[in-house]
Amino acid sequence: MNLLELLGYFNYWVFAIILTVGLYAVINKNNLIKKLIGLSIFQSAVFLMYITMDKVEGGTAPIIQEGVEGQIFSNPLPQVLILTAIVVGVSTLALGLALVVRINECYGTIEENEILDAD
Amino acid sequence: MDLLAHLPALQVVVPMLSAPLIVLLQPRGLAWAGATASALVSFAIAVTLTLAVLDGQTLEYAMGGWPAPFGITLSVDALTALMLLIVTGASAIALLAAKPSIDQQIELERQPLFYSAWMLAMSGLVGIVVAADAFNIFVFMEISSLASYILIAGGPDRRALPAVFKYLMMGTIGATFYLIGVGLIYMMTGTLNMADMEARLGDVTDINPVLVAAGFITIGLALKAAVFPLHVWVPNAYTHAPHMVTVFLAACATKVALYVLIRFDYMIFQAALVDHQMQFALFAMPLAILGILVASAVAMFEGNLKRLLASSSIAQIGYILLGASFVSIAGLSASASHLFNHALAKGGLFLAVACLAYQYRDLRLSQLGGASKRMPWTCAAFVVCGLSLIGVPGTAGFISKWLLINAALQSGPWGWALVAIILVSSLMAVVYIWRIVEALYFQPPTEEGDVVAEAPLQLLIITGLVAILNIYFGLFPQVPLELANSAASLLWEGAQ
Amino acid sequence: MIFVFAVFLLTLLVITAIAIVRAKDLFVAVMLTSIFSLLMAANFFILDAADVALTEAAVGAGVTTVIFLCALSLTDDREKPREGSRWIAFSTVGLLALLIIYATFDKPRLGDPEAPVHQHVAPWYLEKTPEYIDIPNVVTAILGSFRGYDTLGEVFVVFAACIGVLFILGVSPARKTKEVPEKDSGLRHHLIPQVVGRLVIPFIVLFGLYVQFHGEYGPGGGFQAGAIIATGVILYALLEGEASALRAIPRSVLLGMVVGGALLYGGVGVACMLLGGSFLDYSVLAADPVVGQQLGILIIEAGVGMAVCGALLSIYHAFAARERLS
Amino acid sequence: MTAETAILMAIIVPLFGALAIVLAGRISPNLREAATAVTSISLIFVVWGLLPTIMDGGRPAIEVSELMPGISIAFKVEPLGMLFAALASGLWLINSIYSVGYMRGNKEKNQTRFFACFALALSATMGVAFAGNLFTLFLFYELLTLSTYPLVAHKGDAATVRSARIYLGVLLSTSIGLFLPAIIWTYSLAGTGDFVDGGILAGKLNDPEIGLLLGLFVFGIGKAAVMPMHKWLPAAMVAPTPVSALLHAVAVVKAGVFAITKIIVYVFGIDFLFDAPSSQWLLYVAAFTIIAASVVALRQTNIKRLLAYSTIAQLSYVIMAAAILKPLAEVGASLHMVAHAFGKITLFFAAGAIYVASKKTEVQQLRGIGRRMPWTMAAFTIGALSMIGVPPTGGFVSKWYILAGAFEANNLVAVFTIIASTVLNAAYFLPILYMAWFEREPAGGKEHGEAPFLAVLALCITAMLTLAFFLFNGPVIELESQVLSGVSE
Amino acid sequence: MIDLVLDILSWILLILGGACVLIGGIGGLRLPNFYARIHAASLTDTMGTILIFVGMMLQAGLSLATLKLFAIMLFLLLTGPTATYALANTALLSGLKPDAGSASDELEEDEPK
Repeated sequence: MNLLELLGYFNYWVFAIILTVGLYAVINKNNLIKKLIGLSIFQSAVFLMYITMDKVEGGTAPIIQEGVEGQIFSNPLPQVLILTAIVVGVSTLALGLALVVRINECYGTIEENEILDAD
Repeated sequence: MDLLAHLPALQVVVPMLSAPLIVLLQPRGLAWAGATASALVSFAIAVTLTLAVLDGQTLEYAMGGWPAPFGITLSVDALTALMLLIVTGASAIALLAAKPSIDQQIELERQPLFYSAWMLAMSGLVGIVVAADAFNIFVFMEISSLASYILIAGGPDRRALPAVFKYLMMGTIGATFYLIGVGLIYMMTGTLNMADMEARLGDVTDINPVLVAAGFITIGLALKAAVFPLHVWVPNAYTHAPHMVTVFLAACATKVALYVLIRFDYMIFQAALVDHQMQFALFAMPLAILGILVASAVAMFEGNLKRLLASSSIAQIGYILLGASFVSIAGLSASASHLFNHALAKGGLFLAVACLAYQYRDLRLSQLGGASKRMPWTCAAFVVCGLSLIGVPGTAGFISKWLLINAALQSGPWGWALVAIILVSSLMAVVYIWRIVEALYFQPPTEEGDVVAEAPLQLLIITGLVAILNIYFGLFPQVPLELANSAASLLWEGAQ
Repeated sequence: MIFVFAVFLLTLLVITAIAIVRAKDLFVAVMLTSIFSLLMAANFFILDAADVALTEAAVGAGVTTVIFLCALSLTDDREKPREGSRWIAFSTVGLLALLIIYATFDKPRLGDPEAPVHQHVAPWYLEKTPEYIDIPNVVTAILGSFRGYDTLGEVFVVFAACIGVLFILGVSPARKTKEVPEKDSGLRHHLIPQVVGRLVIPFIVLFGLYVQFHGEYGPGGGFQAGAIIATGVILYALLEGEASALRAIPRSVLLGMVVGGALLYGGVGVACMLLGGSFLDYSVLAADPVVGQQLGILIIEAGVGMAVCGALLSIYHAFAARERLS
Repeated sequence: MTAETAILMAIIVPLFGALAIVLAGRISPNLREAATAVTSISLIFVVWGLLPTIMDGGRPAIEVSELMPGISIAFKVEPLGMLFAALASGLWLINSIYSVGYMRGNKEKNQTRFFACFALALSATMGVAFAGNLFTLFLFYELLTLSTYPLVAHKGDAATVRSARIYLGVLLSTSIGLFLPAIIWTYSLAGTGDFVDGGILAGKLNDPEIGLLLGLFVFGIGKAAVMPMHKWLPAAMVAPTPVSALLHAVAVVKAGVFAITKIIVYVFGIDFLFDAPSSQWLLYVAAFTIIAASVVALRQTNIKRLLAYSTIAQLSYVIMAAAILKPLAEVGASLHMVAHAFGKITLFFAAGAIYVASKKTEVQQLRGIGRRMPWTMAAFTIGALSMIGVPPTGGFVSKWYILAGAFEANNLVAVFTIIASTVLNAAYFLPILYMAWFEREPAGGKEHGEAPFLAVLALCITAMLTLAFFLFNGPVIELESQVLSGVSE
Repeated sequence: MIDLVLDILSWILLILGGACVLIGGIGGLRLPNFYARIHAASLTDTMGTILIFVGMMLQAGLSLATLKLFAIMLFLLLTGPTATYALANTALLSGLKPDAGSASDELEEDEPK
């Protein structure tokens, strides 16, 4: 297996690890902001997966220069999808943080267990 | 192109574009009027589309004129039409009734944002329903989710906030899982168009990623659809949301996710994953049965009215999944018709709850004494919808129960056991509905005494209307049944 | 060479992620998150995804961090230690990891030109873009036209986030600039940041505009531009203080930008319908379909830029205008 | 008015009656009572107007809506249903006269709800009587259960609500748990649920299952109060007496036995069932219920509960008669339906009248009450005699026919049961009569005279009917023979 | 010939720059207290920046890239010191006494406000 192939697997594994790290934070942390950070990590792992699959050996960014013949381009489609996904991610994050702020105002804490005790 | 050809796009665009406009509508009531108008328009569009597809044809619409699989296409078939009717109908009805209740629960200056969020939620759900492109579904799923977080966060007391946060967490995880699954499939097929996926998954040799993808998509959507073990966000979210929001979301939100799930499992994975029947029998059916029994049991001992109904919603989702898990035409049409009938029954119930909440601050059963005296019409409507939920003959609920039992009988050796389970759960439904009825009718009245103090007429009329619809579709269910049957046969062809 | 670098970056990525989760001080965690985003952006760049890299850098490292800090300043920035066992969580996520890694072994290897991903749809885009749309940046072509409907949806996601934050933080769009107490009057009494900031901000905005309108030719486009310009204005707010920033661009204007951007995009689509094409079919906008496409993309990118910029700024202000709860 | 519209009218009239009652109740009680009277009279006109058509062998039918292929809401009038409908509608008028007297005499609350639900229950009863297929039968059967629930729970205190819960629980769970599966089974076997002369299941089902399906039906129809599904009937006695009188002596319980008879005749088919040994158990269960219920009745001290258990026994008479599966017995069955209706409603009226006048509810309190309330007790006596089966009362006629049928089938179990139960009936009714007429009243009893006039009027009418039925039972036999002729050919 | 010289030169610059950055990093970790550390940090974003960018410009030769690199360098040279200033200033305002040689401020330095 050549270097590129190894790197391919390595990419996917890193994706898996980051995904799990993020999810772990979401599941196991009590602090709501920490949960949100974990969520954003979790999501960016998925971005990595998509972008990894768009790479073409010896390819360049899919921007067609005039008059240059026979270039290889990497796959533009996953990039488009991830552009969308990134913005979706940040939107969710903003909303979540707004909620956290309000929760902090109503409950005086942002630790989940304390909030549950409060009600 | 004539107007009819544009309808699939307009179905999404009308509510979507009305959202920003509504933000600008400041003066009192205008925002509500705008939202209602646009909801009614899109309901009309949905009806037109339904009439167009009743004869079993499928409408395709190529966004930007780019053909599938390169561009994004919308497709409307019988099942889609059914869902469109449910979503737009629920939204329109809820909005028509909403004004008094919303005025009570949300400050006037925040209302434009609220109604605009409502429009976004609706357009998101509609967008999911009509989309024929896997990634597009993700985008609109996010629109609807974000919007519904906003709607629920409008809830009166502070407990709404943690509920929304939990919903946001689980919803985002679900969406991201779905995204991973779609990514894996895209990786193996190189396409995002669902029909195209189905075609190309056939000749995928390395099955592992597809299996994992199926797992991710199923789990992700199950999270959004509140299928049994993943339902934990539902009770709080429904309980603490503004009452009209509960009407809208309980009627259609989870069902849309379930619809996508069924579509994926029947249309796309069927070709790739051999022995689908087994897969369903192993996973979906036990979950469905557990969900039905556990959630009903929880509802039997729940003290808060809205929470009780929320648990029953989880059980009803179980019914729909159960029907689908028979992997037979009969089962599918049972599911499809239950999608419709449960929306009707549960919508009506939550409308009645909204009426009650107008007079009663505290919605615990123990606090509702003498309601039948103070709000006789509301209670009558509640009883009718409750009977429909139980599945008493003559109401809409009975039709789908009957279909479901028939399907169970045909579903092989275990048929009788399934019938038994369905009947037992129906009896549980009798119990928890009757607990409410007794609370409403035979409990010593609270200090307000028994002067008639009904909810505002606007709210009341709509509630009564829905109750009547429950009976009407129990006696004349031809149209929804026709839709359900053609939808079922459609899915069935997809599965073969 | 480049691959060694990639491996290095990825390893760093993992380390950062773990560090973030372990960090008890949320401020540190947020800073690390920003670093994480930058590393991610670098990775994307190595993998030929210039646009995504730019977006991740602008949005992920820039805007996200700012919003996080705003939220932190309103809440507590220490995480309380958590008691109780974490084995459930560990086992769950471990299972998940194994599942994914199991899936990876049948995946086509990285960069394999024969992989199905590169076979079916993608080549069509690469080959048809010059013919139908004729702009160099294929990503922009797909984003704007081939999958323009997704992008429309995306704009509305941003819109939803904006009104959501406004709704939840209860800041009414109608109310005019709410008077901000003098205490957070920025860094007006710090000379050096003042001067440097004044010096830099115009260039940031200029660069933003460049990214906006150069999107057809190089990496960039509405989202990135919107984010960059937003960061410029946010910097201004930090230097001159909330109030003056709001005097410069009042809330109503920001909301107007959001609404306007969203409507502009949707309006283009409807216009296409009226002109006899299908929704978002820009070809009908001009006599020559190719010109029509380019025109359409230009307009909708502008709409996206407006919407994103306005939304991010409204969100920032919604957070910044809030009193800290003692 | 054609026969078809008449059928629909029979169901719609009480519905609108209920609405009218609710609205009128807002204005004044008298108006409400007037509405009730008008409704019941017009209902009688509608229903009895159908009688000639049926007598001439006409079988008007109408389909309202086809829900699913093969499953439709349809009505078809045949002699049994006609008989039942005529009975219920006729007695409703008398009963509403009585109710006015009773409810006012007792100053009950929620009278509007009471009369409205009563009308609803009647509408449901009409639906059951005219049902053209199993599904429609089930539909109105459930409707009847639900519309009578508020009547049972009328008083609304904790004990009442608890018994009402039993009432609803037993009836709903049996109907959903057993009746519905039986119906669905039938549909999946025969492909239809229509009531057809000679049955629809002939040849579709072989021996052991026949017994099973029959069991699902018999126990699923809890309203027939076949043991062990009888618990709800004593529980329902917490209801105001008019309810017990009309619903739990006539409409509801008769709906149960009527449904069973109809299913035996039109779904299984007499001959088909007669050839199936596995259906014999029904007879024994019925016989057991008769004896057991009578024995229990012996030991009751509360008048209404005693009457309830007697009702359980008498219902099983009808079922047993039907289960003998011989023409004469079938005639006896329907005769007994009518005879018992007249007799038992009289008894309940009397019990209610006693309660209104003297607030007495226990058997022991009846010493010498005959002097204070001669009319009431006379009627009570007639009813009791009819229960025992002494000529000249309706009860004698029906028992005669049933016995004849039993001998025809030389079914000694039935014969023995009838004789034994007659003895038992005598054993628990005669002491009451003796106490009422011949014993002295204990000193210091509170002074009271007759019950309100309307109540007394009503119970005298029904007593008269009981006597009259001894002589004028021609039409019933005529109708029944039509059923049998329809079956036998 | 000239290319070779340029190449060597640029590499030298790059390596030196790298060294500066490295030293800055080590200093940031090892130096006793906050103010000492920001000195090390400032080394990174002045000297390091200049050397590396000049090196890269030499690599790029005369082209648009060079111009861009120059712009970026300018930008960094503006922002870096400013950031350092702001940091120090905030530390001072938040009551952190510049007291060389003591590691006393470790605690507060963990949480910059």
